[in-house]
Amino acid sequence: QVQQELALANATELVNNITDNCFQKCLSNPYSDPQPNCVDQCLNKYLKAWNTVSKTYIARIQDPSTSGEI
Amino acid sequence: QVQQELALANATELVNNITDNCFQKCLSNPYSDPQPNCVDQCLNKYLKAWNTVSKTYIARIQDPSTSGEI
Amino acid sequence: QVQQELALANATELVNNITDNCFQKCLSNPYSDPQPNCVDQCLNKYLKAWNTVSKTYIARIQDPSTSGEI
Amino acid sequence: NEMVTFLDNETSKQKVQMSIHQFTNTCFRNCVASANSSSLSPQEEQCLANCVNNFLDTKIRVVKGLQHVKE
Amino acid sequence: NEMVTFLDNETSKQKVQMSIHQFTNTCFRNCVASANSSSLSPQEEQCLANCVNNFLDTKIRVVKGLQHVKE
Amino acid sequence: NEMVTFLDNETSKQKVQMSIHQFTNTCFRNCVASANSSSLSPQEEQCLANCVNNFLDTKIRVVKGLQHVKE
Repeated sequence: QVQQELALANATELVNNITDNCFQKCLSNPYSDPQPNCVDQCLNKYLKAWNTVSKTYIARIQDPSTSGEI
Repeated sequence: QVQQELALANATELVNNITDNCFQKCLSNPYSDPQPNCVDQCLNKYLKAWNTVSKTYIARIQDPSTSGEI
Repeated sequence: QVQQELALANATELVNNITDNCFQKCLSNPYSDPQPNCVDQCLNKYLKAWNTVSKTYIARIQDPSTSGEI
Repeated sequence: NEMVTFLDNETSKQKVQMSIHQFTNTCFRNCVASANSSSLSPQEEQCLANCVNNFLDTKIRVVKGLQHVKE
Repeated sequence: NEMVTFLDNETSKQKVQMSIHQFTNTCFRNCVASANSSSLSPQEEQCLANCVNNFLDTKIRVVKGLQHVKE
Repeated sequence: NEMVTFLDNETSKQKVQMSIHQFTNTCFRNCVASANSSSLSPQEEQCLANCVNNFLDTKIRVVKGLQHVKE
């Protein structure tokens, strides 16, 4: 139950963050038509950025010389 | 009781959003004196924008071809 | 208990706001190395700004001609 | 249960209200340049409607794209 | 009831604190250009005070304006 | 108590997840200029890693600085 709620909270957070970022990056002119390809590319790029950030952050947490301070 | 709390939450959200937006749009130079007319105009413009957004969003929700996805 | 939780909430809010602001002001180029001196100066400046804001805001709250409206 | 139905209705009405607040906040920022008049220009009206529709289209595409990634 | 009074006081003290956090965050962003010194210049001090006062004036005007709209 | 341990673990896992969401949101904004391709360039990868490390270094310095102020 707790795990399900957390998974839902994470999915909602991810959808909202990707939508905000990709809306801004793909639609600098709000008059123009949406560009579906741009949103797909942006989504893939965001997921790759998520992996890079995740790896970097977890490496810092696990580094015994600094982990206590984070 | 529930309805009253929701109405209060909505009013607070509206006041905060209008204040943030109209503070930014009317006081680009924070050294200058406040311009009450600008705030009044901005407030009226914001309420009209609220109506336009509301109509557009509700039309999308009620459109049977896309409403399931929103 | 209540006071402890509020003090913790305040400290967390302060740490997060200073980190956000000083990260942006000191690291305009995210490729560059961190500049510890800049962060220390920025932190001190932020605390002074906190005092100025606090004094101004509390003066307004205590001014009987406007306090009812805030 | 009537109370549950009442609360469900209030919750979803509230979600719609909060989405309208969020869209107005974002789209006003993007579409309205200055506050030198009380009315919206036709361009600002159009920009606001496009902003809402484009944001919803982006969100639908993101949700579909994420489902595709999972499979 | 003393517990209720105690909690009410804590809640309003907490609201004041949170407003100060929010104003400092917004006004520091608007008024402080660089962090090349530990002190605030007189212009930055003045900008911070104006920023708080202007924000409060804007909020009072918005609340009054909305009450006027409702009537 | 096993339930407490389970909940503590879930809470700290959740905090890590939420930090990763927040960092990705901030650093993507700062490091990725356009969405004209599905891959990250080596510069973008490096910028993202630096962004996370610099943000953590800033936070550690701020926490230490505040402790110093208090004493």
